[in-house]
Amino acid sequence: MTAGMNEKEMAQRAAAEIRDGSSVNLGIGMPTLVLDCIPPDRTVFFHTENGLLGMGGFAPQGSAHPDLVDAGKQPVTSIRGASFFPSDLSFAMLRGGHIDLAIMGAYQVSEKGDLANWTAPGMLPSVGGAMDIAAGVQRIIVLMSHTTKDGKPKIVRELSYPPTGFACVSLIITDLCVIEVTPAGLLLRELAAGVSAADVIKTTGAGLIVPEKP
Amino acid sequence: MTAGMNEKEMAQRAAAEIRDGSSVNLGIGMPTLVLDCIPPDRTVFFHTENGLLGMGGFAPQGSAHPDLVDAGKQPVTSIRGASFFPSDLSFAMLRGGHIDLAIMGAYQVSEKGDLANWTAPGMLPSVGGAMDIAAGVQRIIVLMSHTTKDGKPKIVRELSYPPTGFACVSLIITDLCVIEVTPAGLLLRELAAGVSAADVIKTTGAGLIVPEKP
Amino acid sequence: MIDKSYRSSLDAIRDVRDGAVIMFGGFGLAGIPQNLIRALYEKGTRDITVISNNPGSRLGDNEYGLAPLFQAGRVKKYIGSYPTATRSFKALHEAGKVELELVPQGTLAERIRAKGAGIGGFYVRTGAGTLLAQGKEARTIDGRQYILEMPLGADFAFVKAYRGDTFGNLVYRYTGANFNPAMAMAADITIAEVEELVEPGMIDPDAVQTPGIFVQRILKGERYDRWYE
Amino acid sequence: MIDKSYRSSLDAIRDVRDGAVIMFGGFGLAGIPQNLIRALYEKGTRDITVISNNPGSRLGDNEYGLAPLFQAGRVKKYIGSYPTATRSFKALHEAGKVELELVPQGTLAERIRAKGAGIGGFYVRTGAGTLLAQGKEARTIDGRQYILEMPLGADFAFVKAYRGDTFGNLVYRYTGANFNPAMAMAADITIAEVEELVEPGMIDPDAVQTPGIFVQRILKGERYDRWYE
Repeated sequence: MTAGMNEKEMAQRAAAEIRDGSSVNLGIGMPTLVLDCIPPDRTVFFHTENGLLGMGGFAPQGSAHPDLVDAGKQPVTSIRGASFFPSDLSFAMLRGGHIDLAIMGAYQVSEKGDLANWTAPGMLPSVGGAMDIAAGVQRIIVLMSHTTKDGKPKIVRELSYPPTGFACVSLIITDLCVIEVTPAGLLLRELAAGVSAADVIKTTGAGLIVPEKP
Repeated sequence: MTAGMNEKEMAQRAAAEIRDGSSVNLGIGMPTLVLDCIPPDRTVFFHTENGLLGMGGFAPQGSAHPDLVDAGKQPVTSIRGASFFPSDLSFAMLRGGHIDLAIMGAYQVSEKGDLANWTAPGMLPSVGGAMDIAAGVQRIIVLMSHTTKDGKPKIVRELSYPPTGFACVSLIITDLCVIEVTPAGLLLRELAAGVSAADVIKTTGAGLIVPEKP
Repeated sequence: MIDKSYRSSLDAIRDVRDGAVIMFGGFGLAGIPQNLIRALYEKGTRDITVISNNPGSRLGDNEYGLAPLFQAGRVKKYIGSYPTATRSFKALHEAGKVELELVPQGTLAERIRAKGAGIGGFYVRTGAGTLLAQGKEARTIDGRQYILEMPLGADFAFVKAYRGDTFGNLVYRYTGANFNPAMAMAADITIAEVEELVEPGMIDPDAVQTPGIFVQRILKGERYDRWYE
Repeated sequence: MIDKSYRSSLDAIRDVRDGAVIMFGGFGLAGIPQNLIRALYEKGTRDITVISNNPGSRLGDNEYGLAPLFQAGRVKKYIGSYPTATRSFKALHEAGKVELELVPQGTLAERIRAKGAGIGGFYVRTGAGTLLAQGKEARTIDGRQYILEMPLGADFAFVKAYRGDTFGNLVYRYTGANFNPAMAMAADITIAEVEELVEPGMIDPDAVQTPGIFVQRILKGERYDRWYE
């Protein structure tokens, strides 16, 4: 058994943060796994910035419609009580603070909750809705691997990647742990099975507050 | 027979300025008379700023609906091909220059085409959509009596009433004449039956360009 | 299952306290939240700031809509475009009993939308150089004069739609929409009254005009009076 | 009787000249004006400035939507939020053959709406302090950092709706609306292609999403390919 959470477990951990009746924007990639982790007794309004509140899940083979897609351009379904709307209204929701929660991937998160997830140095940049979400959504959870593929920390004192937004991340869920961004600093809230606080400290590029019993 | 045009004739004269297929906002009061002056072979999209493009006319007794009203809060009808929309989109049309023509009343018009029609000194002011229309509509025609009830000029060198907008009026239709606002000044274009250029000059508070044959 | 519906107008406004800033949808008497207005009158809430295109409407010698709130002295300040719609507002204003912030109608709609859309301020030509530009920052853009207008929000928005579901999705009818959709976006708590309240799924997702995310409470209006001016 | 309908896509775009600034509705391949794009490709128009959320879409090894215009070297400048959607854009940009103006997606939608709504400029928090704020005026409002964004218009908007009438009234479906309604307001000439073209009066006035006043030309699209990414 490998220590730490796999992607499915990380998505499940993120899903536990979603309250009944809340509206949630999911970034493309790993965050879309959260779609399948919501208990049936909970009503969650998944928002996709291209114009749908009440996304159901990925469309089953044969029922896909090319004009019904999510932000990752995948065919999706809509739930009972959903609504469609244009991009200007969709981003009014995001920028105006009407969306309760966004779950996004990241290249880096700083100890102040600064977020880097839109481009890397030397890349042709694409931004999509990342900066609008970072600026407007009430609460942002980052779902990412604890380190880069070559083992470098992604949780850092100061961003070295171009920032998407500032002091906007509330919670970081990685394969190793759950970290809360607090005014006092990064608080290690939970450890994944088989992971020690020392493992986390070693692979984190910023100071961590480690409670006696995290 | 009294010299000059009555209100109906003035409305008819204004209607002659309306091209087929154009969109027209009518101010409350005398301008609404224009509604009944459009030949049946002409399609005109009357816009009412509370949210209707394609106003038909005043609703016949018995078919009025309290939620289908014009800017003067009168029950109206809609034509085939009409659309309803909220105030924010309605004023986007006005401010964004999408409405071809507005026909409004006025207290005063200056020789530069400045318009005063929202409030008078000493009055409790109301503004409604007057300033939005003055700022955004492509072409504005003023429909008004040539003088005040006590015979004072309403066409003046400089406004003494609080301005609604600046250099926004294109054409003035009064009971006595039709005057075009040009870069060179006010041009007397037409005289009503039984009215002489001298009659107009006498009752106008600004310089007039009087062609040999107005 | 989420259910935002309330049993009555009074029930839905129970926590509206004295001094609240409240937006009211409607233009004249079209699309006004008449049940919520009546409930607010009955509740006796005082020192209200009213944001509405007009402070009620006059038909002959009687005044309707928001007018009774003004007449009863419950309103501290009025923000809108058409205060002369009622005699009662004029009298109260002349007596120094109610403050007035006069806003051009389109700017009013846009300031409210701006609040809902997370816009920090915007430039318009409307009103530039006039009395209503006083105290506002001016700016020349492409050779034309603009003024800076700021977003306008509220503690509560009372809105009226024709149909709604228990998730708060709303559909309007005719010119009854007017300020309602923008106001629904701009308040901390939006309370919607509807003529028909249905279950989620009964409104075509493409027909929704105000998505439920903007609506915190919804109720079926007790009674719809029909006035004609 | 006013009739804005055109017989074909090519007919509707005949006066689009080299160097034109053109907005294209659509997000990915949802709601793109595919017939107008094909017609523009066939017409051979050059030096276009493209305003669109993405410069086409990639499915496996093939690229669709706007991508052929880029591949054929017809595009001088691209303004949008997601240039990495295609490999062809990346290659052209690296070769210095196409300019890029990168705009956050919500700011893109709002700048386009601002143009259509007669807004001279507006402040948003999106992007403040980031690389995309470079050269933009910053301003602190209520203690938070904002940047000034300017309206974005075009010579032409090519939009796609599900249904339309010959007055230009449009109705969208599902997530096919996206940028189309805002773009329809923001161009000198808006050309709409629809899957169903009907007579005026066949669309419920309450269901119209883009009023005909914003649309100068309309046509029934010749062919609708269905792609799934």
